[in-house]
Amino acid sequence: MMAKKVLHSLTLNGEEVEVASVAGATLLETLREDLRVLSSKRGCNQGVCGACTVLLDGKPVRACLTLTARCEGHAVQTMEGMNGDHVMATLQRHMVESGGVQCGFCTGGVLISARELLESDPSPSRETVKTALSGNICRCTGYRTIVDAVCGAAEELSQ
Amino acid sequence: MTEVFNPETVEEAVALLAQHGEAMPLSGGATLIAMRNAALVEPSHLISLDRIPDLRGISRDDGGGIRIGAMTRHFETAACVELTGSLQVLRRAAGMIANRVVRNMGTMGGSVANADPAADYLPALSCCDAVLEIAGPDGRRTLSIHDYIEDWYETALEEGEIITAITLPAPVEVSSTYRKIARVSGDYATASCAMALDPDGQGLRVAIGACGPGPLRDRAGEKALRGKLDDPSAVSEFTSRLVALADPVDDVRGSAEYRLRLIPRLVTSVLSELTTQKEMA
Amino acid sequence: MSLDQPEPTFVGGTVGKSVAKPDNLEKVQGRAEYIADLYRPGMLHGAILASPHPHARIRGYDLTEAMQAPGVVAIVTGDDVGEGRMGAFIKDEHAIAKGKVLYVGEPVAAVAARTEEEARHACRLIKVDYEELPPVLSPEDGLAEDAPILHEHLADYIKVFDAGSEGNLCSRTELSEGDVDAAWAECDVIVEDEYTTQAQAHVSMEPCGALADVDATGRVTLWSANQSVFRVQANVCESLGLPMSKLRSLTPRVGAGFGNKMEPHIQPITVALAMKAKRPVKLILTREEDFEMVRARHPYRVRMKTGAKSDGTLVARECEVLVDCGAFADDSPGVLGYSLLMCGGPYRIPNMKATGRLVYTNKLRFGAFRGFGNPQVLFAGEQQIDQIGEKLGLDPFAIRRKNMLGEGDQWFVGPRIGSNGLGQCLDAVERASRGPRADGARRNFGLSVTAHISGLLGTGAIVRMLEDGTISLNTGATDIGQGSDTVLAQICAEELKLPFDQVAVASPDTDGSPYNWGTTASRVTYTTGRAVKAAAKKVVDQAMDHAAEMLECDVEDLELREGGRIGRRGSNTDVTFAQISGRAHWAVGGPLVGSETLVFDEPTHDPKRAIALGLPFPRIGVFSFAALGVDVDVDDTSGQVTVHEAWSAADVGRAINPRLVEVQLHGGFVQGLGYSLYEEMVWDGARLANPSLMDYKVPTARDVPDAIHTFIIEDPDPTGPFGAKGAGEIGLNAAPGAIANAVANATGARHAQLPLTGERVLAGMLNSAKART
Amino acid sequence: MKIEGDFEVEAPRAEVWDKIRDPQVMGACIPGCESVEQVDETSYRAQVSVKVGPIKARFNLLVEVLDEQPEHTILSRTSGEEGTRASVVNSDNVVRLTDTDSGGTHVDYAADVSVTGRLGKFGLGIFRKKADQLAGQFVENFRAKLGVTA
Repeated sequence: MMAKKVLHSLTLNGEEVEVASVAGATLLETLREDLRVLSSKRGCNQGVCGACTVLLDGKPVRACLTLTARCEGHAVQTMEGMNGDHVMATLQRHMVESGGVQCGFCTGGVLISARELLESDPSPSRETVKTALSGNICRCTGYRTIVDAVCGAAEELSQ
Repeated sequence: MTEVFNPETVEEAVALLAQHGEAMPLSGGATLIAMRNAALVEPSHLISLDRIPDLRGISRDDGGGIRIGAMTRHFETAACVELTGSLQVLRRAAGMIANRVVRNMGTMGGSVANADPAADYLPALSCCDAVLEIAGPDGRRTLSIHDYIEDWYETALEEGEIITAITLPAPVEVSSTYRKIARVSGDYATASCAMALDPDGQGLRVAIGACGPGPLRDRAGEKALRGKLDDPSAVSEFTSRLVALADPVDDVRGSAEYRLRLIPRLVTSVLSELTTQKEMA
Repeated sequence: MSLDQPEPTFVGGTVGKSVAKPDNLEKVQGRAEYIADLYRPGMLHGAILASPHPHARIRGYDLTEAMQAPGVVAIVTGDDVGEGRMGAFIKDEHAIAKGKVLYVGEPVAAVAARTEEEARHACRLIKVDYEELPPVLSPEDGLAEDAPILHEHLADYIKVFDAGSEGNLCSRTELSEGDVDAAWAECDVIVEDEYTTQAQAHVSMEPCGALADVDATGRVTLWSANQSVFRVQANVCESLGLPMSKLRSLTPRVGAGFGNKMEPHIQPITVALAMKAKRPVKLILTREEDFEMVRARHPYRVRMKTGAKSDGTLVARECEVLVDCGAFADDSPGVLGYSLLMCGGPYRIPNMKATGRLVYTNKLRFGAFRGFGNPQVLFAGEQQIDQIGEKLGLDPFAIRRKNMLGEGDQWFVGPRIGSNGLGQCLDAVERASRGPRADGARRNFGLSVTAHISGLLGTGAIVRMLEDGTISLNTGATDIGQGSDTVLAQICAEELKLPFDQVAVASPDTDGSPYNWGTTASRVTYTTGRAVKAAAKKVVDQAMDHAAEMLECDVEDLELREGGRIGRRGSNTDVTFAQISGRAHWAVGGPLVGSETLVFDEPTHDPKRAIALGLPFPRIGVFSFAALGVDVDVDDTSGQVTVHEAWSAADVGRAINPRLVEVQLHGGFVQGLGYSLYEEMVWDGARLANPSLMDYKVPTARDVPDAIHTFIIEDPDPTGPFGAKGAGEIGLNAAPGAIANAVANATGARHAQLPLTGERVLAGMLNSAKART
Repeated sequence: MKIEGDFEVEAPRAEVWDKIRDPQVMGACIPGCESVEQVDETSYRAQVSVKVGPIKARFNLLVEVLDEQPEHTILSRTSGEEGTRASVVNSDNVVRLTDTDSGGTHVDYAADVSVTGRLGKFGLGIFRKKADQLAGQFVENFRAKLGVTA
């Protein structure tokens, strides 16, 4: 029996795409296996680690817990589509410089969570940053340099 | 492989559930999809409740009561300014679920339907004397939160029924709060405590989470404690009754013994926090 | 760069500068490719069937139904692999279970199919006929006289050291110097206790995985998440009976390791699948499989006894450890030997005895994990130092300073200490932590010190000057995210006086890289760095010879100038690397290549001083030192411990890249904090009960102190590259000791069992309150 | 996971023994048991469904008597799997019967249960509660079979 595929149309990084995925596929499966959009990572497939975080209609969600069917007609953004964004670019630069990037596997998810935080709170306190990032597990840095990077970017952007 | 349906009305959803034997209703997905990814559940069909406008939004009725649509996401509840005073406890509980990203996904209806004894909403809703609105093949009905949990993960929700809303009595201006003991930020509770003071400050309502199949609530004990909140022996007698009601599990979050030990400590500590708040206010 | 282009401007020496890792850029943009991101034409997906039994004989397989499942191309079982066995210290492991299974979760069969879902589905259709055997679930049970035997042919296995294996005893080590038994009489104070520590999961954010492809001649190309392409090559070839020349091992970006990706055992299965399917196969573990199949930090039982004179002088220590090995030896004999070597701590203790046994059990294998057996014994030892200090009225800093080893001293059993900045580490922590701290009823400070080695085994470097005078550096060391590529490039650039960005670092490739044992044991900066510096020096020397001919002078009259030029002293005349390299490539002498290989070869054991039996590392390395202070608060309601602030000072010889050293200290501390407070793998009988991130919790950003202060102490090591020593593990080691000491100071209760969960700390508080009344 | 308990019934030991050794009686008492089929004198097969919240499983079990001292002690082993759904269950069971002063029978039971595979990857707390509950239901059903009430 060949797994049944379903055609979905959604907006990915600003472009309309049509994609055939196995019925009931998660957005993570669709992105990686069907679209080869690979910045969203499978770290746990349980929604805990945060490495698969993407934006759905501008809000961060777990791609591994989101069904592709649910994204029908909605807008999905992955890191591939955010590299040109000024706020993201500032965050990225601070992450590069602060030492907030080690193995990099969690980094995309961290940045997407941070990007959304800065949208709602342009000058967050360190505690606010830690709370906003508490759904993104990093096993390398101990978080300190990541918080430094987000606060540094916020400060630069607010000037 | 799971077929997904996106009905746009409650009736359509209920009909789809009745039509497909192995179908499950899907709300935010934060728990159900995680379970499916781990092959713990393998539904043939998922009936997504995401596109049903009736299940969304928080509204106030004429009497000031609050109705929270089942598909209201945790972040919306956590940010809802209507949840003041006696309902503050629910808002606080919502803000402590998992983490910011999962709070964008998970819904109150989904959490209540899943009935995880360690999840945060049930004790808070018990403390608020919430009522569930339910729709099913036999029509609509309401059910008190106190009659909802029947056993471990077993609820009074019948096959084919979905929760459509959670209604709360109008908030009164009293202190209420939610506290949970968890291993790390965002974990399920090892034990939790939802508490609200009575308007006159003489009594309390308290529900303990994660120490039995459902929230522990001792309304008779609360009545007996009225007027004696500053009497340590009365409080201690009250917490002993809660401990006697408890039936905690031993699991990776803590032993049953630890949970029993936490119940009186949580109640005493949260009570002192609320009374201090009241005095300061 | 052609000769007429403008020459690069030199930006100053790169060693000591916090250069940002070049790989950061692709990582923040989501472009970095990890193993799961690689695809090959015609590629299949693999999945593994895990054993449901802890101990069983395999009577046979029925693959009929699975082979007919949709999408299935090949299935591999123990019948497909030969008798070859792999292992770092004891070769006790087949590529996939053969004849027997030894733990719940052990790979029994693997399927290659068109999609991962199809491969997983087919795994469920494989029928394995098992004859269940009684399991061994603890080291104590394993040593019992009538215990079931896991490895019936243990005596015949190849071992690389005198392991003393027998029955379920995988290895034993015994070290002693002085006369411990006689020394107790000299002691005025003796403390003794038995400690237990738990299994900790590595939880690298990237689960293990591999992708194998076989070419028309049968030669295999294998990409995988690893800490050493050479250990991948060795394990695959040993277990599958392939000549090493038939396997090329490569690595994409690696999503961290911490020891978990050191001894590979998913790779042989992937290769076997690809060989059978005759198509590329990618196999990526789920998080649950990564927990159940790979490895974890060893649970220890430590009995420790320490004695001192009334002035605080340490006299004797005895330490006996019992270590759960799990089903396969893996790196465990090394971990046991290393923890015994380190069990005295960085102290002068004239009478020491350390014995340990490592016992096979029917659990997943335990193995290398950042700290490598050091945190377990430090948890015991550093608490005993505090307890002795308390009894004698010496503060934690004073008793440590009084007893610490100095430069030139010999460590337990003999290795000579080179540079030693421990005193400065203690000074830094004491100075910084002395400031005003928030008060609280159950708030207090705790201290621990540690030492760790860096060195071990073979390494090499090849430095090539390209035609334009820029550099290609090839070491074979896998950068697992910690930044070794950056650090090695800095060392190379410094030696050549080139700007950092003119050194390109080649990705490890067993076809072209010099041997490197692995990114493990805090060794790359020190060991590989030495090779890089020496190889770069050879290129400089060759360039000097060219320059002497080009400038018609003696080499002695030349100097290496910044930016890749060589000139005559006292004159402006010089030649550029580009000119030299061009001449070498096309006219005279041939291209400039410098290579160096080395192995750390100072003996560990001084037979004049100590007795050592079953020492797995006859040569280890140089010593780094660290001190860690923590300020903790214990919640009255729950007993839960919060670390508010931490001061971590480490003597790393010379920080080649200070930022990267700091992040090692931060990350190590936080991983140690999780280990100290809540991370614990729990078994229900033979079954791991929490193999998921839902049930096994690691610290989030909200669970760690924002104020982790780091102090880099630089006491240059005479043998290290620019004086550098390792920094990878030392930030973790001291965490359990420091936190346990702080909790004891805050609550009045000592804890002999890790982790210090709210539950245990609350019980301790209640007991000590009871004892006081 | 260890499940232990004891109970008393007002029925003579010989009768209790016969019922315990009768697969049909056992099948009727095991909660969720859908069918029982005797294999030989000392073993039988049973199909048992278990449900914990939304998680449902159906096990094909083989119960084998390993050793018995008639009318006193029975050692048995239950093993089985979940069809193709990848969970494996094993249980070592002991049941001991003793006479009570009132002519009834005291039953001690203990089982060491292990579940691995799909259902074995999650915290054991709830499963233990469920197992205790199932044991309680079994005892209730068993009493009913003996025609006695609590």
